[in-house]
Amino acid sequence: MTTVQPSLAGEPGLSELLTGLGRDVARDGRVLTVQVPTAGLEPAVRRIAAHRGARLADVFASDPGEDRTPVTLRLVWGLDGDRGYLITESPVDGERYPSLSEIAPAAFAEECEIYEQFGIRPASGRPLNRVALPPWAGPEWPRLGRAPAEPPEDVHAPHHVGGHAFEFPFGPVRQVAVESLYYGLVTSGEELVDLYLFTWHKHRGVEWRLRGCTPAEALFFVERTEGLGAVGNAWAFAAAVEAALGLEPPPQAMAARAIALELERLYNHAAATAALCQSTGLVIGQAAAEIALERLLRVNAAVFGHRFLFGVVGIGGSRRAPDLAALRRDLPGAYGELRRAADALLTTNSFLDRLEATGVLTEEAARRLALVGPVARATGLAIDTRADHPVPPYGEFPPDVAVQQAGDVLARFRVMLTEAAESVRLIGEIGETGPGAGLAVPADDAAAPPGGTGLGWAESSRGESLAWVALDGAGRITRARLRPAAVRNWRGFDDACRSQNVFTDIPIIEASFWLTVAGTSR
Amino acid sequence: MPLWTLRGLRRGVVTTRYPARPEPSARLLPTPPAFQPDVLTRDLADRLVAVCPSDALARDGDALVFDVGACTACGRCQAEAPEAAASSGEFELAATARAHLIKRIPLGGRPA
Amino acid sequence: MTSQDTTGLTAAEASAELRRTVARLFGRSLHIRTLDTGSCAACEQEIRLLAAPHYDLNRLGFFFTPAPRHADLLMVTGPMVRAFENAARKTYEAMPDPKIVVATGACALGGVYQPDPFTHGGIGGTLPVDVWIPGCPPSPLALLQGLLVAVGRLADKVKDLDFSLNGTPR
Amino acid sequence: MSPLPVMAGAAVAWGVAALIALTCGSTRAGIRACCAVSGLAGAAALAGGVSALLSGNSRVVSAGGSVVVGTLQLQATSLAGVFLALLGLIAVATAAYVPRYHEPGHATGLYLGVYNLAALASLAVLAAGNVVTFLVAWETMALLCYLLILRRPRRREVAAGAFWFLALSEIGFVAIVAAFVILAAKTHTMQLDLIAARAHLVSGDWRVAAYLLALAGFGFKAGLVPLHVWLPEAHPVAPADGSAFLSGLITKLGVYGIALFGFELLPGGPAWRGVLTMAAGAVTAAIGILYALNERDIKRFLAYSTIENIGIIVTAFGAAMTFLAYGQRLLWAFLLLAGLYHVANHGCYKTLLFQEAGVIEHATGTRDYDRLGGLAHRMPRSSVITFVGTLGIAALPPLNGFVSEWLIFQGLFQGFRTGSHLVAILIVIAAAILGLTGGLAVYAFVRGYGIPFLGMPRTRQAAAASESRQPQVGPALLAVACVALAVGAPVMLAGLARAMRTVTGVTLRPVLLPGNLTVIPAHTNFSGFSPTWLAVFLLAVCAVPALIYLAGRPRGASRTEPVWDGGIVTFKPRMQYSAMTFSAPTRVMFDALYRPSVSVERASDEPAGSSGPVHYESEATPIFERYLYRPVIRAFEWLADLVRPIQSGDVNLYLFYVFAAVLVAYLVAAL
Repeated sequence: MTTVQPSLAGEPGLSELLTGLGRDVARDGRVLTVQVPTAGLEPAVRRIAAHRGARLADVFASDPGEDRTPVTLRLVWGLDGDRGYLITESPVDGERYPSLSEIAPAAFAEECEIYEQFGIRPASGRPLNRVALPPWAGPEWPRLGRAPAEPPEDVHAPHHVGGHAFEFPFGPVRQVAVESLYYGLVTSGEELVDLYLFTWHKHRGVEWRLRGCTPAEALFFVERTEGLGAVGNAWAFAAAVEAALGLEPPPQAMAARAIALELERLYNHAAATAALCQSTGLVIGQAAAEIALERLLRVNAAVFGHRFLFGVVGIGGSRRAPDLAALRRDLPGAYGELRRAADALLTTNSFLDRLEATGVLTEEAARRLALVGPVARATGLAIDTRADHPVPPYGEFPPDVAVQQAGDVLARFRVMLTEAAESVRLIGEIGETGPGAGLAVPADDAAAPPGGTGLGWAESSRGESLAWVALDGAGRITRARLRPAAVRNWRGFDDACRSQNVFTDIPIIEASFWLTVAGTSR
Repeated sequence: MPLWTLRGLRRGVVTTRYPARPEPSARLLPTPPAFQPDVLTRDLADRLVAVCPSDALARDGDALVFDVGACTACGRCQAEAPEAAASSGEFELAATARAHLIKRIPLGGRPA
Repeated sequence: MTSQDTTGLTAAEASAELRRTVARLFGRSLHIRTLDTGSCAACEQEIRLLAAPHYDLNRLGFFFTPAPRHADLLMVTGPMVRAFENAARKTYEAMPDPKIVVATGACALGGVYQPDPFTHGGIGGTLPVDVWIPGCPPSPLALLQGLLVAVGRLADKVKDLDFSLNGTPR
Repeated sequence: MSPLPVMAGAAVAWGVAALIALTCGSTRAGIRACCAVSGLAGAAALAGGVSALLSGNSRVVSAGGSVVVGTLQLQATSLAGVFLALLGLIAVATAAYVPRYHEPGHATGLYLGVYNLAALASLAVLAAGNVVTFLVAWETMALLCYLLILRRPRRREVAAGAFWFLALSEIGFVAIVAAFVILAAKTHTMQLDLIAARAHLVSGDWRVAAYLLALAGFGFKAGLVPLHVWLPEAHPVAPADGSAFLSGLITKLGVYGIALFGFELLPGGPAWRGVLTMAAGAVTAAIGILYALNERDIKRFLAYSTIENIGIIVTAFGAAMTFLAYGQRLLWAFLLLAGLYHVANHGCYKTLLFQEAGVIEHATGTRDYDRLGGLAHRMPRSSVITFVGTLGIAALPPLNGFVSEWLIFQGLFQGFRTGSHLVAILIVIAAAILGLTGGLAVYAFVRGYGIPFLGMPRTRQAAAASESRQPQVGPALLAVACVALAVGAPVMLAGLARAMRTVTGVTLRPVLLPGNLTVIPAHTNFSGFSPTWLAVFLLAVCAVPALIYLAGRPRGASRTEPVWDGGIVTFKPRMQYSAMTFSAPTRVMFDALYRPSVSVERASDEPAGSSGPVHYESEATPIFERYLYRPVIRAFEWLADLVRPIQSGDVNLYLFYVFAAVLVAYLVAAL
């Protein structure tokens, strides 16, 4: 990406961080890549975690293919203070690597995932969760890498409920028209003692499936990984491919993407509002929010030709041009519906009482778990990749980041409403810059053979969506890593539910997080 | 709550009259393509088959086999050959047998 | 595994027969259970909107029910993830006869995912489908039409379409 | 047939049974023989009790005598008749229960000997016509019960439980002695019937003092809060039939003592005496059931439920006394009657439930509710029998518990007849507390039956439970008795009312039972119902839907599918309601009483979202032990330390003590 504001690593803190980390630092635009030997991984992680504004955005592994070693462990850090990303690469030989979650708890879910997919596990030897594979998944089960050597029951955390509590099973087939997900609600009969999730029911092996695809083919699956986050995830993926191929999308295409992204944010927040009303039994409020939602979806259809904005993002730009006339004609009315519903809701005490002090997350917890998006912002954590890691057109149209302090459901709701208003403003301004379709023309192959790796990001309606790809010489994907925001925020859901809540709060909390299972079990 | 009832009443009726009357918003929906047999040649058909990401298209001899069920109306084929494919505008696609969704479009085009 | 297997009808006749039965038995009140076998959540969103004011499926005599025991119709989305197959069968078995299965969306019809170690690439192999609703995702209107077809109140229109622009340019 | 000879026969039989047990209790045949004889004795006691009820108070018979305890005097009163009959019934059921429950052996022989002697002692208590006889019999009974509890003395908790029983029993004994001494001193006689006759000689204050002492003393045995702490300690450690005997009869002897003082020896008295008794009863009932709700151990649960029922009975008695103070003799007699009927009912189903608890413990090896489950499939007979007992003790129609509690409520609801607003309100409050108790009791026994018998087995032992070779006859007998006491209630009440005339001098018969099997609470203009017809009606109500279903069942093909579980992989036992979670709402609602201390251990705190074993404990604080008994015990230890120095063991020092004592005595005399 060529949109480098000067001065990444200009900050004093960062430069000595890098010198501390060691020799070979590669830089690609705003992304720094550091080679860290496995032996040095633990101190390096401590050093980075201590750095101001550093946030463990993702952890993933890849192997050279055909289950060969060494497996390469990559940690992606968002240096939100320094407007950049930092990737550490460590080759892991053997079965064990230094336990990351001891230092950065946010890494835990990925440690579990990496164990399932590549058979290597943290040295701490603490029990791991089952993430993507069903209980009966044997070594023959398809994986990104080698199957674990140890039998899973030696490694996975057993679920025993002891004493004066029992497990209330909920799912995977839950209410009507919601995704399949299993909750184990451990309850003492009144209050909620503990909660754990099984999401493997929906694991479709998308990353496994993307290997060997061309980026264009892959994009089709990426959009359908999380339908309610199609634009955000597709943008992140496309950006990663563009970084790998050194493509530069034309500005009007980026503007079109941005409009699609903000439209996606709008309808998601409307949908979340409707879900909140449903979970609090406010039927008419739900109807009002759903009217807004339906009208916003029709705006999408009118502007980009698809209710969920599939097919807008293309590798190297945008495949659809927004119908600006339709946008200016329909959006104000549709957003007006949402605004009216929201104003009415914010004056309904019976509604607000259910939201206040429900599902509280502290800023400390949000930081510890490296949460993103409205969930993090509702705890007072002002992180937003549109502002922290701007790509065009956000460079010249910076959003102002909505932040609340309370960290409860109400705070999340307020954040969403503020963001919705902000999105409408951005759409208006970006709409003036003449957005349109257009794909970057690849540089001539002789000069730059297709291949290499790249990191891409976008602020989806649920928060930072990350993608990382490695392309081989033929321009086919050897490893693609998708990290939608849902992956991060579901683990915050556990904590929020445990904080002094009763059964009936859980639907409310789930609605306020407005996550998808599809996003996390991809 | 009575206040909300009032709000609801004030909002008025938005419900569609479908199926009794046609629904205007239907024209906004993405719909599967319909093909122009006259311009479809074998290699054009093969190009279309190649761009289709959901394997909805296949060529069987001198016919383009179109699986409406598999089509996601992504519009790639229309982008590839606007002269040969255009939105059908059909959204009422429910079928009582999978076979009803498999269409054979004869390739009537003369190779250029 | 349909309730008609024994009568020796072909699948198509069987489902037609079934829809006549349903039209007779359930008249204008049909209860719907949805099942997500690995969708991308867009189909779920559209199904939720069926109950929203714009579409309001209750006016047509359709109702959502969370309990398969009370359901007459199963709306299945997603490509039938293998890990979920057991739960899907359980849900189907939990429904009383006669019952209709509606495959909803391109995934369920085998459009997006091909059969592979993770998914069956469509639900046809696992559940006896009576009605197929294409679309990615199918819009609420398409879903309404599908439901009405399922209970025999609208004709299977797509059967007679040829998707060729011959003569009749649209 | 005059009761005393029959009772004498029973006594002899029990003696013989004890002998058989002590000599050849180590063989199965010996145990069988012992139980046969003991059963005969029980039958005889039952007959004696019934005849005592029918023939009214017999005259006092003096049998032999000695310088030490004076003459041994016996009497069969109709008040004791109720308890006698109960003793007989329980003894018969126990005799049928023991042979399959106990393994032959030396210890068993000893135990059975002690048990039979305890039965004999209880008989003596009930037949005592004289203060000394009563006290001696009472103390003997207490000591024998102590040994009864000590069936397995090796275990620490057994010794502790038995000690709790003995200690409180002895404290109570002191109070009882004092009460009797007052009466004997004031009426110049030891003979109970004479004391009753000369009760007017006892002046008001002494009356009250004697009664209060008796209430406290017998309250220890009956298990009135806060004198109840021995029950939950002693019952779990005794063998099942032993705890059944303790709960079914021994606590009732305490009730008998209270009734003896309150109705036979010292009828009448200030209203507040009755109100106090009533209050004690109501508090006992409520606290008993609230503690029962949070027990995981079946026997501790049943013990607390006993406390609750004792509370109900005592409430009835207290209300009766209150009514008498306001001249409402009809209600006085009626509530006494209702209370006694509840004594009989509770004796039946509580014995049944304890015996079934023993069956469960033998079949599964545990008494912990949260380690049981699904027994209805494995132990159908036991589950049916227990169900009858549960319906009874939960006071659900049409069973006997409902009848007696209905009578008590109807009596309390007529508090307005006292004419005093304050008292009327107090009585209604007591009724309200009993109402709460009743509701909680249903809750508690839904839990007490549902958790072990329904659902899935929570442990392998529970899954492998089998009721073959488990005792069935005894509990079954008691179940029949429960049904009889329910359906035959009008008849029983008629007989009881007639018998109680000898105590109260009030004729209830025509009002209580105007024929056609209807029971009317003392005043015709208030209310009335017929237990018999209610039972018939309820059976019909249950039958009709069944018939309709059978008639209208669709003839078409039908499938049977497992319960809808949301599509989870497998249902696990940990996914069902457990005993403690079922009662969690009460812990939240009444946390002021429980002071629950919660501890949670889970893997999920750090690192984020890590799932794993979760352990949640919520322990209720044992308030009475901690804040009432512990200080007392401490005080005694402190006193003991104080007086230790004078025990030096030096002869000269003791000689000096003697000299000093003589000197003091001399001086005192001289002054």
